[in-house]
Amino acid sequence: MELRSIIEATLFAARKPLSLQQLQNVFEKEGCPEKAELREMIREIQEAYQPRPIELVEVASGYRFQIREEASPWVSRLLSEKPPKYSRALLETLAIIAYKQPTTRGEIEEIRGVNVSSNIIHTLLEREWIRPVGHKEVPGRPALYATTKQFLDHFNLKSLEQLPALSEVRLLDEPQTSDSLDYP
Amino acid sequence: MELRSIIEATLFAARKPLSLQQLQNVFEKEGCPEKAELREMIREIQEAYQPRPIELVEVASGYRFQIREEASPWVSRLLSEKPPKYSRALLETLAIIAYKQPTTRGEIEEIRGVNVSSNIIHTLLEREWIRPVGHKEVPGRPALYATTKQFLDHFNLKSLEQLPALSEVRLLDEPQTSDSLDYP
Amino acid sequence: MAKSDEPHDFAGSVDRFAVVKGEPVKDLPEDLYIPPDALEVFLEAFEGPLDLLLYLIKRQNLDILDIPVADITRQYISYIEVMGSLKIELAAEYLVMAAMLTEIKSRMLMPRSSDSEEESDDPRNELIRRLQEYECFKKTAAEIDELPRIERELFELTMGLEQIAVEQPKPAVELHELLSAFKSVLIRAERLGHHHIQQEPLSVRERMTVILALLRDSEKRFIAFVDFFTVEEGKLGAVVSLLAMLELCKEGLIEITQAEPLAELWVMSPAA
Repeated sequence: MELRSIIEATLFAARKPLSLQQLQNVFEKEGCPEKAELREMIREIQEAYQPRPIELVEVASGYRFQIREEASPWVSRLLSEKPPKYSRALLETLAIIAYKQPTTRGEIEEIRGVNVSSNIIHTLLEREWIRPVGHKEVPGRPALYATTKQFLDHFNLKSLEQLPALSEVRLLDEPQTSDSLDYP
Repeated sequence: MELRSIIEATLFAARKPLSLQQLQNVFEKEGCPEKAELREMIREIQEAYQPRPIELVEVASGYRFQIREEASPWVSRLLSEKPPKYSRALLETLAIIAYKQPTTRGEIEEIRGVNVSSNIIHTLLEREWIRPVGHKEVPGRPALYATTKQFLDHFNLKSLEQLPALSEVRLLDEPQTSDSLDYP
Repeated sequence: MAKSDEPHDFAGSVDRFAVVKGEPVKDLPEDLYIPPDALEVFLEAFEGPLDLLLYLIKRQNLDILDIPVADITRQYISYIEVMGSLKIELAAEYLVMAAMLTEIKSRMLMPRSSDSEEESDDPRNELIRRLQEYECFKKTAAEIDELPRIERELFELTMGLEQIAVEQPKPAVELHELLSAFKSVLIRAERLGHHHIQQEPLSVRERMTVILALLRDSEKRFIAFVDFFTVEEGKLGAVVSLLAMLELCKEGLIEITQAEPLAELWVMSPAA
């Protein structure tokens, strides 16, 4: 694959703006382009997207593709359709963090019996419902997550103590019927 | 802004594949293109991206832009998370559900000759690759599982027919006809 | 998925001496037409008895439609015995299959009525059908695994959308949804058996978080022990703080140090 196409694909895939340094990191030592070369290729890519409704821009922390502002009226109609719903997996993860905090991703996985995707942690962090409060001193030094004030605010709680005790949770009535699994 | 650019920007902004219907929703009543028009514009966009490292593909639940497969070595270096690996047990369970749907856990166990762990079913449900579509009217009323559009989307497929054909089996009684296994 | 339904637990050592029917076995049973690395082969996770049988059949290039049941049964049972003697925990399905094989073998020995030329009388038919069906799905599962898929060969794009004038509404979650999700975690954890989630006072959990956050956000590496207690909180607050610190110490998340006896206590994150 051409160097320029690699840069282009990488910029599309990144979840955040990428600096030149970060772009270099996707290459092996040999074959890694110089910064000047990268800049030249970015210029070429920018040109290639002239006629398109997206553009490659430089922001404070690097380069990223974004939708041109002219498309805003239509795109915003798409995005405001209706708020997405959080998955069951996300809610379970959040509940475990609330009750077992501070806790690591590994511990959550152990309790849930399945993997916790990075996306879930990412979404919860982005929502500022959880945050890392330290690292566990075990191999890999995994982050310890805890809930935040924003989390309490959202659920209208003054403190964690207002959450029902485990024994009460066990006795909860399911508002929807039995099949808790087919939650969208 | 041109119609085609609006469609293009909308597809870029969406985080999921968009159906023609969803694409129409971004327009006001007047000025809303017909489905045939949309298809034609999508074809044009696909062509415009020929030389680029991204492509506009159709999957089960609609159209989406994705990074071309050739770029995956570099992109996966950037994202640095290892893609999840699925166990043989999970893949076999998934394959049986895909080809025998709707089917119950018991039927899967009969084919595989071993228990299907709750973990596997749970992971498949959580990934939204399968969902319960009803209950079999036998004692215990076990859930009947079927695959979802998300499953097809994930594997870049438009429909179940695009799944690999069930491998050929030599049958005892009728050596000529190979696929008496009911393929969906 | 590490926690798949692998049929057996291979914790045992490969070199372990096997004892079959009370007799120590140094060499593998002769019936096993397999090379000396056989024990390691045992240790491959078979997906179940059908998988193991398929392996035995393939290994010897036997025709699946004409399985020599006596041979296969003997081999299968040798495997089961060796596995058993290695204390490899066998799923019940393996034993069921052994019984089924033995039954087929004995039925093969019975004289069959001469006019029964129909294949359907062959006691092996059901087994063959199951083996074929399983093999078919086994192969197809491997093919599905080869398909390019999102997160491995294919990647979705992410676009900067901040410049678009829209406040993407964030999903709202009701407390009861959160609790019902947690309830299903509890039920599942109990059903799977290896987990017991105990009641812990949330006030202590919350305080643990506060203490860790204080340590993390502080410029100083050490914070005086007394700084974690405030008069306003009264006795109850002091107890909660103390319990939280003890719990954090126990989990190795903080260290409490003292330069000399009776000197001031300091709390710090453990040395990295």
